[in-house]
Formats: sequence, structure tokens, C-alpha cells
Amino acid sequence: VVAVTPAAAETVLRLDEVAVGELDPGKATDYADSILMFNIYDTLVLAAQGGPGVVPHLAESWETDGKTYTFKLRSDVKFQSGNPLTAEDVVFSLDRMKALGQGLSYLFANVEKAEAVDPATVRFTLTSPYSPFLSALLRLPIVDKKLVSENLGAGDGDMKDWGQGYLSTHAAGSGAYKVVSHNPQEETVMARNADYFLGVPAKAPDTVRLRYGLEAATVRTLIAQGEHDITSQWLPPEVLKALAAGGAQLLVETGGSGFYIKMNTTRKPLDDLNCRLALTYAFDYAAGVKMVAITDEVSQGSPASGPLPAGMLGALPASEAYARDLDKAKEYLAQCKYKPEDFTLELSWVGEVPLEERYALLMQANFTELGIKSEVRKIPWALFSEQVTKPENTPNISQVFVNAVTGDPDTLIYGMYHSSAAGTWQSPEYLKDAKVDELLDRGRTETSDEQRAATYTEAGKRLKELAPTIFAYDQNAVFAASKRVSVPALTDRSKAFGLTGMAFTFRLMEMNE
Amino acid sequence: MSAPTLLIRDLKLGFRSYAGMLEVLHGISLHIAKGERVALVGESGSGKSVTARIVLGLIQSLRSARVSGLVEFEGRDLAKLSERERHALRGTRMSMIFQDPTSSLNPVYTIATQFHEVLLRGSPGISQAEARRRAVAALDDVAISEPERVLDSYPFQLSGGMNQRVMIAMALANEPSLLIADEPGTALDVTVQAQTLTLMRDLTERHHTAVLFISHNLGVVREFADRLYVIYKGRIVEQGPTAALFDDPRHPYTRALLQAVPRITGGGIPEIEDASEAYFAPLVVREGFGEPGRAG
Amino acid sequence: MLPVVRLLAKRLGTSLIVLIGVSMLIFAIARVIPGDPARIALGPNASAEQIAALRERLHLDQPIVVQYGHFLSDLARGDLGVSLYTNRPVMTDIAQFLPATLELVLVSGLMMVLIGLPLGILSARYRDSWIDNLIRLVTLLGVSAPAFVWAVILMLLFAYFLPLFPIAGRISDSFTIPPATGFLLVDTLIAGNVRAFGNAAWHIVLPAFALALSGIGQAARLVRSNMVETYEKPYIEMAQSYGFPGRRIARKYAFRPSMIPSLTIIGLDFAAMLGNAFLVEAVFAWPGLSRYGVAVILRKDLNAIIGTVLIISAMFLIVNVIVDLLIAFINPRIRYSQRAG
Amino acid sequence: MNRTLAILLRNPLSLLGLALVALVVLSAISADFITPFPEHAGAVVDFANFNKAPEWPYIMGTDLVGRDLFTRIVYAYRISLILGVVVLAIAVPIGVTIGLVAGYFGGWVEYVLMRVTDVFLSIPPLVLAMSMMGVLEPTLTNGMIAVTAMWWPWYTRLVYNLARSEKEEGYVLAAEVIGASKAHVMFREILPNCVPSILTKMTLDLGFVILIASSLSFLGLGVQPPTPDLGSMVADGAKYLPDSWWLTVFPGLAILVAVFGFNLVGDALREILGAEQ
Amino acid sequence: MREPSRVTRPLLSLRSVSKTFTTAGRMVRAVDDVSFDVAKGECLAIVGESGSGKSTVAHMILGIYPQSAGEILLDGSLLPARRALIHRRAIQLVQQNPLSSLNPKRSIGASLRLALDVHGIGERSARWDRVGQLLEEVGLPADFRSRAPSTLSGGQRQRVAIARALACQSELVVLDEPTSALDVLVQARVLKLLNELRAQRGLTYVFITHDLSVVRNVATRVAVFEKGRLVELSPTETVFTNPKHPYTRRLIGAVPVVTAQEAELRGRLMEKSNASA
Ligand SMILES: Nc1ncnc2c1ncn2[C@@H]1O[C@H](COP(=O)(O)OP(=O)(O)OP(=O)(O)O)[C@@H](O)[C@H]1O
Ligand SMILES: Nc1ncnc2c1ncn2[C@@H]1O[C@H](COP(=O)(O)OP(=O)(O)OP(=O)(O)O)[C@@H](O)[C@H]1O
Ligand SMILES: [Mg+2]
Ligand SMILES: [Mg+2]
Repeated sequence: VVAVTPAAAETVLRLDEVAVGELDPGKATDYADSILMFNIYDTLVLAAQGGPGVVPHLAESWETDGKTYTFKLRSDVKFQSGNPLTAEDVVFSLDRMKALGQGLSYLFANVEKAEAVDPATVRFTLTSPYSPFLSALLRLPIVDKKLVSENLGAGDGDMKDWGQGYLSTHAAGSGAYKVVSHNPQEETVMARNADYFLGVPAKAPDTVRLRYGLEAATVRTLIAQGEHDITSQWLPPEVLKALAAGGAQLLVETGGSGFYIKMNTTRKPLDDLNCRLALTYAFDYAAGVKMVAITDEVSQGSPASGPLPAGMLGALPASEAYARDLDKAKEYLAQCKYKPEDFTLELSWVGEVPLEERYALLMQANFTELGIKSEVRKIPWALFSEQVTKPENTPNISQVFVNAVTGDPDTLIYGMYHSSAAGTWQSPEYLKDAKVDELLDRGRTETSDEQRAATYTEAGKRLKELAPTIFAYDQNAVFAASKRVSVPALTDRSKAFGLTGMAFTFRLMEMNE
Repeated sequence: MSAPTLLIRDLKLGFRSYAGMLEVLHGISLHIAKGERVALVGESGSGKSVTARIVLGLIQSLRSARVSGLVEFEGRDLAKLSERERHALRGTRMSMIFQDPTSSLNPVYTIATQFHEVLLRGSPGISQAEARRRAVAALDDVAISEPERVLDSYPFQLSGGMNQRVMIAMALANEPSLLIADEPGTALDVTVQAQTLTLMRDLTERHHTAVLFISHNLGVVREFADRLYVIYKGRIVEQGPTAALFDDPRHPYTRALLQAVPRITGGGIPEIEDASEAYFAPLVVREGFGEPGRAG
Repeated sequence: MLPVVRLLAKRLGTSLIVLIGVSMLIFAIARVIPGDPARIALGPNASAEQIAALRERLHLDQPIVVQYGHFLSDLARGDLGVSLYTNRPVMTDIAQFLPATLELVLVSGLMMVLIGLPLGILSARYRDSWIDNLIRLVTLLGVSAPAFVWAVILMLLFAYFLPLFPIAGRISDSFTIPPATGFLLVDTLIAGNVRAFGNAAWHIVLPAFALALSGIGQAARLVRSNMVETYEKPYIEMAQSYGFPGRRIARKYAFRPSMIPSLTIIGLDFAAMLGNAFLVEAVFAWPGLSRYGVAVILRKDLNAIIGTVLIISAMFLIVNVIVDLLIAFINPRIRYSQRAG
Repeated sequence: MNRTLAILLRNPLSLLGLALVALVVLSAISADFITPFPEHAGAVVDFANFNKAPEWPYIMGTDLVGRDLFTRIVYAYRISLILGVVVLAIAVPIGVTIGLVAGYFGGWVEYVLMRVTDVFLSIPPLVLAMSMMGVLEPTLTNGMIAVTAMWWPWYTRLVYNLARSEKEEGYVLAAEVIGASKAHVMFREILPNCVPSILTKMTLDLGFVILIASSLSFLGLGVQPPTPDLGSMVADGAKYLPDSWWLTVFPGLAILVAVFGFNLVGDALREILGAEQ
Repeated sequence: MREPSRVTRPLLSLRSVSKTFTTAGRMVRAVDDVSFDVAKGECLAIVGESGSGKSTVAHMILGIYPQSAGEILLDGSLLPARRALIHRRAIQLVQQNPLSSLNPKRSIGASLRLALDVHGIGERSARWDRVGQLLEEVGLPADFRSRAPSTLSGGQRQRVAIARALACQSELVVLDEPTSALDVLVQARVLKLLNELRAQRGLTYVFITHDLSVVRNVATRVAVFEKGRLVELSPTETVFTNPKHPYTRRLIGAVPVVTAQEAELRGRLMEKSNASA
């Protein structure tokens, strides 16, 4: 008797994200966008598994002198349209990214030009040496130039709209999955690309449904009823707890991001270092971490040692993590030039992230013990990102989750602390410190990993002295998943990618049915 | 002699309200012989309309009403009839015409539809075409010149006088033996009202219909009724044949009422009390006109 | 039937004026209040030049009156701009999401009529009896909680604790229905897939009922009170005097005239569902326009806000025109009146 | 007065309504004394007792930062009532005045005023409030402004219709013939006759304002934490269904009870004052 | 019956007055080229069937709406379309429906006092007493002042309406079917009162009615309207002995009568009309 192979039973992977996935790879920024991008498109390099760094992907090999990078491309890659992938497409993809100026295009701000040396060779020229460039390429998905050119929408200039209209609903990639349908309010349905140049393993899902905007309670029930496979990482810890208790597996992604409580250093009273230090010591780190604990082993947060999460290049050792110390806090407060009775802190939290409300309340309670009054303010994201553009409008305290978009420390803390980057949602501290600036700039140009690690460690220390931020915890993305699916990249440390989101490469997942 | 078409004896009516019991009728008696036209006259609120509605059995179903006394229709005690039997009488053996013809016809259906419905009461299962034929004939009877057009009209498209005629035609369509007319046409013009009365008089005479005619207008009553009852605050105070009563009113209230009507012959306005103890004087009965079943 | 045509023309004219007013109001609300749409559009990392360029492209640097002019001329071409939320033309979004909302609202409306009106009639016919009191109690409860509370309660009871109904979406994943009208209940039938139709119907029950509950309550209460009033009318007494059966009087003689005053308000209630759908769609992950509306409002996605509000109020106005026509249909006085309206 | 009492007594539903309203209002007023943890209405965290199912002394359980839900619900009533009263106190005079003017003056004044009213009416209330709240900062005050902005037109409409029919009444003609000013006719003659309807609508609306305000906070556009608010409690709690059901169910029932009470009283009032819709 | 003195100037004159209403494109000629004078102290009755334009004439006299053509003179001077206070004070109105002509939400006293306040009649402090006097003049106790209209019977209300017309101390009172809503007994009382007041105060009445038997007993002259036109204007005696216009005769023929003499009179007139036809 031959075992009945489920030839007809196609496997479906169902997962969800809170935000709507952006199909246009030139505009991708957040987690949902990344999931789409990593599966529909390919990049020249891939993040290494089990440690930092990158490995070849579309590019077989590369050479660099710090300012120019030359890549040799594989010749066996075809787009889903059937068009071959060539150096022209790489150039086009970079040009498009820069022309749109959206998403993560800032990562390529210092790329002067890209040129196709021959169909299989592409050369990038930077304006100045920029060592994180290779990891930035993780964010340069290669777009099918021919297909896009055939589908240009209305617009000015040669490239009209650069295919924005087309790419917001269609794919033009070479990735392992094709887009079947895309409804921004419902789901994006993807199916495996049989012609993928690396092949798609048989155990990988045939169809993937990435659902958007499901309520936590809905996801919880769908999983319990066996109608969903992987949750987003944004579920409240209680829900994850309930799911785990119900037999779901917990998938964890670490090392890419942190939860930061940011203090506006330009306004009374947090322009005073002592005041900031007082708050730094008043915050109850243990309670904060406990709040997001899910099981004894798994938590959405682990104690932070500094600005860089553990495991990232240049992260401070775990022993340097903060703990609450009320006496110290009182000491610092006594030295502060403002008296607690003279001010009221605005503790803001972003409306879209309900968890932050609890931290606001925790802080409020913690600070009250120092005699500091505060009021909690919920701000929708749109308003928040608007307010932080002016120091005087920026709340005293803001809470943000920041991740390293390329896995490189530069992309995590340059945008947060370099004085030239002040006034974005990442940098509501408005930190202006020459030493920090100098260290961050140096980190960009040094080429050896050891040197860079030392530089970032030093930057971390300096930042802790300046205390612009309460480093609440290193964020771990925790996903609850049904037993139907295995995600080695999220369960096996040695297979973990050094870039958040890349673990959701569907072709590396396994359906167990 | 056969039983009178309608016989009411010692009818009492009270309404329960939060202020206690409100006595409206204090035991009235009246009767109408077959083909007789009897009027019930009295001031506003004296209990004329409720009497009519009791006869039709409309008050009995109100939860707040308490009715006692005898109401006999063609010799049958209404109280002893089942709800079903009482129901069956309405619209077939007895029917009613209301004061304001336009608001008494349903505004959202054509006359034809409503007429059909009425005819169905008398002849269940009557077809639309047959109903229409009979309606046309009935409208002809009430001197409507374009019955077809009227049938296809809605009440608001017709004048008050036309609606009044339609109502009369409907009320007589099933040849009832009792027609109750509650202040018919007082909502209309003087001239139209006069025409209406003449018409009703002719038709009921022709069909030998007994009529209970309710009005507060003595002039109208004089022209229409054979006999009349005067009611004052829920009590019948005087009754008798129309001519006799108008010539020789005996009850103080009747006298006052008659006196108060301005005359087209002039003579000014007399000084009369609009309320007086004397009006509560006991019922004046004329010889030969007592209520059946009672001494007299 | 000429008066009806005239009535229709007049109502549509007024609606258009109102719609222009709505566009001005919503445009003003969206633009006058501080906040830079260009910055939000470009995301947190955009440079000042990029923002300035986009501002210029969106005419945001011009006086509001000029902006409004641009808006109107774009609107005339059916262009509502691009949503910052989905990065697609707002028109595309609306076209994709409106049917889901309409389907939900229409089914709710149907429930409101099929459940609410009979309850109201029953209540009026047996007024002050225990039936009446029971119906009044239940319908009042229905209107006493917002749709989202009902949505949550129904979901808790009938999807979580008693898993009788699905908790999210419009149809199960296993069905692939080629889109035709966007109304799944229709598309499934077009596709000839009865099981899919059943599945879609099964999905819509809870959200539609949650949305309909207050409408059912309102309709029943309204019909009751108007019918009670109608019962006092002389023509009811006349009908009674002809001995028409009580049921017939209720249904034919009292109900229909009493619908004339009721309909306007029932229409408003029905139209209000478009607004309340916001809450229910959020709870049931219903991919409709209202959920889109919430998302874009929270993101201050101006084009999408304006587009959504305009469409919703246009729907609202259309519903009201339809109601006016219905009233004209019921009320011959309007149908035949020389003076329309 | 007699009659009023009689009607109230006759109908057990009205009595129930009065009792519910009294319960809600009194508990809101005396929240400081009747709640076990008055400080939980503010910024308190007690992670030792968070997310607890109902058990003594937390009769309705605790929320995710360990605050007593019962306490917070009682305090939320306070906010809801204040909000309702303030909104109506602003919206009603505005709406009534515009309605009176439009109804009494007629002509182009009526046309302009009523079209403006239509504009506000044709945007469903929640949509209007939301779009305002979407661009305003979500604070209690702004919430009130938004709700007020959507509320007045309903009174305009109501009073406009009433005024138009009252205008035909003989007493208006009588006052005009005597030479009374327009203001007198509108506010002293017509308005008192609209009061019963307005009053009835107000009681009913007090319930609806609570609903709308909670709907707004359900969408995250309303009262700010830690101030307790029923709508946000339901919304936030809904994420934890079905495990932590008490987080949504009790605030939801609290809305139901309060609004139900006000609606019952509104109904009774309608009967007592003989006001039509 | 006093003959109107022709030497003195008429108190009120209508010269070729017309009124056309336009509703939705349809023109209704409600009053068509009507001219008549009303002498001081007389009671001019206006009769005619429903819709013949009686009320429209009254409304134009009162300035409730302007005439479309023609002019109206009071005491020889032209009345403007927009009446000033003095014009308002000079002419008063008693309406048909005593129920609606008093504001149900205001006390009898407040309704009466309005006239005094608007025209500044008497000392402010004495006005309340004056209201009492007015009530007594129409045969009601002064303490009715503080009563609500709903506590009065129809006849009493109509007396209040008359008192209000007297309050302005105007000479000309327009009565639009003042007794048609009343019972005969009450009607008799009110008519009696009106007659007495006219005699005592030298008032001038324009008395609108469709009841010819009332006309016979109160009017000095009769104006008969048919479809907006004045078809006959004669002293009362003449109308009832020798009506000229067939329409007048038809009206008289329709009057229901209660005595034999009346029937005889009516019969006589009808014969004439048949003969002339
Ligand atoms: N359903 C009812 N509930 C309570 N009281 C009622 C009811 N129907 C009538 N009445 C009262 O009964 C009395 C007699 O009413 P009815 O309608 O018979 O008077 P009427 O003689 O017909 O007066 P009108 O000439 O004004 O029609 C009135 O005082 C009225 O208020
Ligand atoms: N405001 C108005 N708009 C349009 N038409 C009117 C208006 N007022 C009166 N009319 C019309 O003018 C005509 C005369 O009306 P008017 O009220 O003067 O009659 P009337 O003699 O007083 O009748 P009734 O005895 O019924 O009171 C009628 O055809 C009426 O429809
Ligand atoms: Mg009656
Ligand atoms: Mg008139």
C-alpha cells in the first residue's frame, strides 16, 4: 500500500500583521512590508544566519574599496514575469528607490550612483565610505525593470510615476512567492513560485495568507480554533499567555530592536541631566519586563544594557543593565535645578500601541514616588510624528519601539542620537552631543567589525552618561503559532537571521501536515 | 309588533382614570324602531358619541371602560353575543357615518379599494370587478356624477361634500338595518351640509333604515329626525316627537337649548344660563312615548 | 407620475447642494486644523525638500480656497487623490471597500425592517398588554447600547463561548469567488456556488445583527408610537365600525399611514448604520469602507478621510432620497400633489 | 403632579428607569464614598493584582494594571454624565435657537439655515465627530466639542419642525396681531410649547451622548487615561476576550444600564408631557 | 338697528383690494377686487361659504399679510404693508378657535398682559391689576389671571380672547368666526357679551361668520362673499327680507331652523329665488 501523499491537499500558511502590508518594495518600512518584500523580491545579499553579517544571494560575490562596491550577479535568476534579472534591474531598483524618496530610501542617501558594468556586474559608488552599506542592501529589493516600464502610470518625467500605481497592487519580483491577490484591508494571498531560482522546498507552504488588522481577540480565537497559524508580535502578553497555555508554540525573534522611553532634552525639566538620571533610576525595570513576560522562559522583553540590544555589534554586556534605585534617584533629583513641585511631566504614549499605556501608568506611579507629578497623554501616531518635529511640541516623555532596519547598529542608533537626525519619531530627545556625533560618524566609516564594535560600545557608554533615554528593555518579538508550522529561524538560534522580519522567509518554513 | 331595531336600557358608562372613575353615562335609555329616524341632541361632551360607539361595540373592548345596562339590537342582547357575533354585525347590519368625511376615509387607499373592503363585509369573496360595479351603482345613488373617477381617487382629491357622499354610499352599501350618523357634515359648509341631510333622508327612507342621528345642532335635527332625545351630561332629559318637542319643550334644559339658537327672523340674543341646576331636572316623558318595557 | 419626477429632481438638487456643503465642511476640517499631510505621507524619514516638493504637488502651499478648487476639479474627474494608508487612489479603495459595507448595512437594514416593523405592529396592536411591554422592554434594551457593545457581547456569546458563528471576515478562506459586484452574497450566487453563499451568509449574520439591533429597536418603537397615534385617527374608528378584523386593521389601515411619518426616521436610522458600521467592522474584521474610514482617520490620511466622508454622506443622502420616494409611493398626497414637497 | 405620579406608578418600566437613573447619578456623585478603591480612578498600578477575575474585594475584577474595575466604572459614570450634561448644555441652546429662527422666519433664512443643518446631518454623527477628532488632539474638551458639533443639528431639526407647526397656531397669530416682537414670539410664545419635546429628547439624548462618547473612545478618540471611560474600557478590554471577559462585559453592561435608565425616563417623560416625536 | 351714519368718515375702507396666493406655481385668487367701508360703531358681518375669502380679508385688514392690490385705509389714512405698533394697536382680532388662540403654556394673565406691555399701556406696576379688570369686564373673575388656558371652558377662553382684544383699547375689532366652535348655550352668552361691549364702548366690529342666523342678530350690515368676490352688501334687514343675489338666497336657504316662523321666512325667500331662477 502506497502512503497517500497529500498531492491535492495544498498547504496553507495563515499569519497576520497589524499594519497593512505595503506591496511596493520601494516604500517598504515596517514588519508587514518586510515580510512581503523578503518573499516576493530578492536582494543582492541575505542576512547571515546565526550571527551578524551578510551572505551572497543574487550577488555571487563582491569587491569593495570602501567607496565603491562591485557585485557579480548570478545569471540563472528570472523574474516571476519570465524576464531575466540583470544588472540593469539592480540599477533601476536603486534609482527608483531614490526617486521615490520614501520608505527606507534614506539608507542609500550616500550612494552617488549605480551602474551596470555588464549584464552580470553592477557597481555602486558612494559619496563617502559607509561600512553599513552591505547590510543596507538587504533593503534594496530588485524590481523587474521591463515589467514596471510596461506599466507606468501618469506622472511627470521619463519614468512617469515609476510604476507606483502598478506596484501598489502587483508584484514585479523574482521571489519565492507570487502575489495572488492583495486587499489592503483584508489580506495578501501569495502562492509559491515554482520557478524560483533556488527552488522552494516541498515542505514550504503552497499558499500564504497574510491577514491584516485582526483584533487580538480574533487572532486568539482563530488560533484556538485551528484557523490561523502565526500571530503578529503585537499581541498583548496576556493573549500570548492564553495561547501558550492553550498549546500554541511560541516563536521568538531577538536582538534587533529595543523599547525606548525618550526624554525631551530641550525642555524643562528634562534639559537637566540630573533630572533625567533621577527618572532613569526611578523607573521600575523589573516591573516593566515582568509586564511583558509570557512564560517562565519567554518574554517580550529582556533587561537592556544600553542603547543596543544584546547580540548586536557593540552591545554592552548584560551585567550593565539598569535596575531601579530610588535612593539614587532621589539624590539626583535633589541636584536637579528644578523642584518636583514646579513641573508636571507629560507622559505620552502612542495610541496604536496599547501596551505603552501601561508603561505610561507604570512611570506615573514610579515618578509619583519621587514626588514628581505627571499626566498621561495618548497620541495617535500621525500626531506624534508631527509633534516631534518641533522640540517645543515634543512631549517630555515619549515611548517608541525602534528596530535596526538592516540589522546594523548604525541603522538603529544613528537616527536616534546623531544631532543631525534630531526631530524625528526616533529622536524626540533632541540630543546634541559632539562626542556622540563623533562616535556615530566613526562607526560608519570604520571597516573592521572589531573597531566598529569598540566604537559602538563607547557610544553606548557615553549615551548612558547623558541619559537621554530610559532603556526600558530589549525587545523580543514573540509570535504564537500553531503546531502546523515550523519556523526554524525562530526556534533555532543557529538559524536565526541577524535582521528582523527575515525569519518570515516562507520558503524556509515547514508545514507539518 | 317586532322588536325595535335598537333598544338601550339603563346604559351606564364609566372610564377608569388616574383620578378615579369618570362617569360618562348615568343610565340612559332609548330605542329606535325599524325605519325610524331618531336624533340624540346635547352639548359637547354630553355622551352622544360614546353611546353610538357602545352600540357598535367599540367601547366594550377598551380596558379603561366599564359598561353596564342593556343594549339590544333587533331583539338580541349584544352583551350575550360572542365577540365574533358582535363583530359580524358591524358593517353589515349596522354601520356608521362620521362627522368629518375627509379624515374618516383612509388617506392612503383609493375609494375603490376602501369600497371593496366594505362590500366584502356584506358579501364575502366578492370580486374586484363585481365590487366595482356595485360601488358605481351606490355612488350613482348618492348623486355622484362621475363614479368611475371618484372610485379611482384618493380622499384628499375629492371635496368634503364628495367624501361625505362616498361615506353615505359605503354606509348603506350593505343595506344595514341601523345607521348611526355622528354629526354628519358639521365639518362641512352650510350649503353642503344641507344637501347631505336631504340625501340621507331620501336614502334611508328608501331603504327603511333605522337611523340614530347625533348632533348638537337643533336646526339640523328638526329637519331630519322623527323623534329626538335630549341628553345633558350623560342623562336623557327629554324625549319625544320632533315637532312636539320643538313646539313645546318641557325640560328646562331643552327650553334653554331651543331659546339659545339665534333665529333668522331676528329677535336678538336672549339671556340664558349656560349651566344651571335646573338642567338636572328629571326626565320628561311624553304620553305614548315612553321607552318600551317601561311603564308609560 | 410627473410630480414624483419633480420631487425626485428637487430632492436630488437639494442633496447636491448639501453634498457640496459637506465637501466644504470636511475639506475645511481636514485642512484648517494643523498637521502636515505631506510629512505624514512621506513617512518619518523624509527630508525637508521632499516634504516641500510634495506639499507643492498637493497644492498645500496655496490658499485653502485654491486648494478647494483643485479638489473640486479633481473630483469632477473622479479623482480623490491617493490614500497615504494604502498608497492607492482613494477611488480604488472606495470601490473595493464600499460593497462590503453596503452589503453589511443592507443586510442590517433588512433585519431592521423584517424584525423591527413586525415587532412595532405587534406592540401597537396589543398596546399596554404584556406583549407590548415585553417588546418595549426588549427594543429599548436594543437601543440602549452602542453597536460595538452588542458586537462584543454577541461575539462573546455566539462566537467564543458557543462557537456557532465565525468571528471574522466575510467568507472562509477555502472559497475563491471571482469578484463581480463586490457583494459576496451576490457574487457567490453568480458563481453558482451555493455553499459559498451559505458561508458568506453565515459570516454576515452576527455583524449585521449587532449593527441592526439598535435600528430594530428604533424601528419598532417608532412604528409603535406612530401606529398608536394612527389608531386615534377617525379612519381607524371607521374601519372598526365596519367590523374589519383587528389584524387587517393593524396591517392595512393603521400600519401603512403610520409609515409615512415613521419612514423618514427609519431612513435616517438606516443611514446612520453607515456611520455605526465603523464600530462593528472593527470588531468583526469586516473589510469595509467604515473600517477603512477609522484607519485613515487615525492616520490623518486627508484624501482618504475626505473621500470616505463624502461617499458616506452621499450614501446617506441617497438613502434619504429613496426614503422620500418611498414615502411618495405610500402617500398618494405627495404622489399626486401639485406642489411637490 | 398627581397625573405624573399616576403615570409613573402605572408603568413599572418608568419606575425601573427612575431607579436606574437615580442609581447611576447617585453613585457617580458619591463615588468617593461607595467605591472600595477611590484612588484607582487615577494613575495607580498594582501589578500584584492585575487582570484578576471578579473576586472579593474586586467584585468586577481588576484591569491590566491592577485597578479595581468596579471603582473605575463608577467614576466613569461621573465623566459620562458630565460630558452628557455639558454637551447638551451647549448643543441644545444653539440647535434650538437656529431651529426657532429657521422655522419662524421661513423664506431664505430657513433655506440657508436648514441646508447648513442638512450638511451636518448628512454626515453620520460618528463620522463627523471622528473626522473632527482625527484632526484634533484627543482630549476630553475636544471630544465635547466634536460631539457638540454633531449634536446641535438634531435639535435644530426637531425645533424647526415644531416651530413650523406651532407658527400656525392661533396664539402666535394673536401675539403678532398685538404687535409682539419676533424675539418674543419665538422665545416666549413658541419655545415654551416646544419644551416638552426638547426635554424628552434631552433625556433620551443623555443616553445617546454617552453612547457616542463611548463610541469615540472605543476608537481611541476621547477621554485620556488614566481617567476612566466606559467606551475605552470596552474597546481596550475587547482585545483580551474571551479570557479576560470582565474587562469588556462589565463596562459594556454599565453603558447599557445607564442608557437604558435614561431612555426609560425619556419614554415616561414623553408620556407625561404628551410630547410627540 | 342703528343705521350707519353716512356723514362721518368711515373708520375702515377697503378700496379694490385683491389678494392672490401663489403656491407652487398655482395662483389662487382668494380675494378679488373688494371695496367696502366700515363706519364707526357698526357691526359689519362678512358671510360666505368656506374658502370664499372671508378670513383673507380679515388678515389683510390686520396686516398679517399685505394685499396684492388695492388699498386699506384706517380713519382716512393709508395702512402700510408693514404695520407699525400704532396700527397694530388700532385693530384687534378675535379668532375662531378659542383653544388655540391662547398659548397653552402661558397663564391667562401673561397672555393678556402682553398687549399692555407691548404698547406700554398703563404703569408697569398697575398692569397686573388692569389684567384683572379686563377679565372682570368680560364677566370673568379677576383671579383667572393665574390660570392656565386648559383649565377654562371654551366659552371662558373666548371671553379671555375678547378681553385681550379690548386690552389695546382699539376701536376696531375683527372677529373671525368667534363662536362657531362653541355650543349654542355658550354661543348665546358670548354673542350677548359682544353686543354689550360694542354698545358700551362704541366699538366697531367686522364680524366674520358663515352662520346667517347669528348675523341676523348681531350685524348692522352684511357683506356676502362668493369665491373671493363681494356679491352683496346691504343692511341686515334688507338681506333677510329682500336678498338680491341668488347666492345670498342660497345661503339663507341652507340655514337649519328651529321654529316655524323661521321655516316660513326661509321658504318665502327660497320661493323668490326659484321664481327668479
Ligand atoms: N376613551 C375615553 N376615555 C375616557 N373618557 C372618554 C373616552 N371617550 C369619551 N370620553 C369622555 O366621555 C364624555 C362623552 O364623550 P362623547 O364623545 O360621547 O361626547 P359627545 O357628546 O359626542 O361630544 P361632542 O359633541 O363634542 O362630540 C366626554 O367627557 C369625554 O371626555
Ligand atoms: N396662506 C395661503 N396660501 C395659499 N392659499 C391660501 C392661503 N390662505 C388662504 N388661501 C386660499 O384662499 C382662499 C380663501 O381662503 P379663506 O381662508 O379666506 O376662506 P374663508 O372664507 O375664511 O373660509 P373658511 O370659512 O373655511 O374659513 C381659499 O381658496 C384658500 O385655499
Ligand atoms: Mg361626539
Ligand atoms: Mg376662515
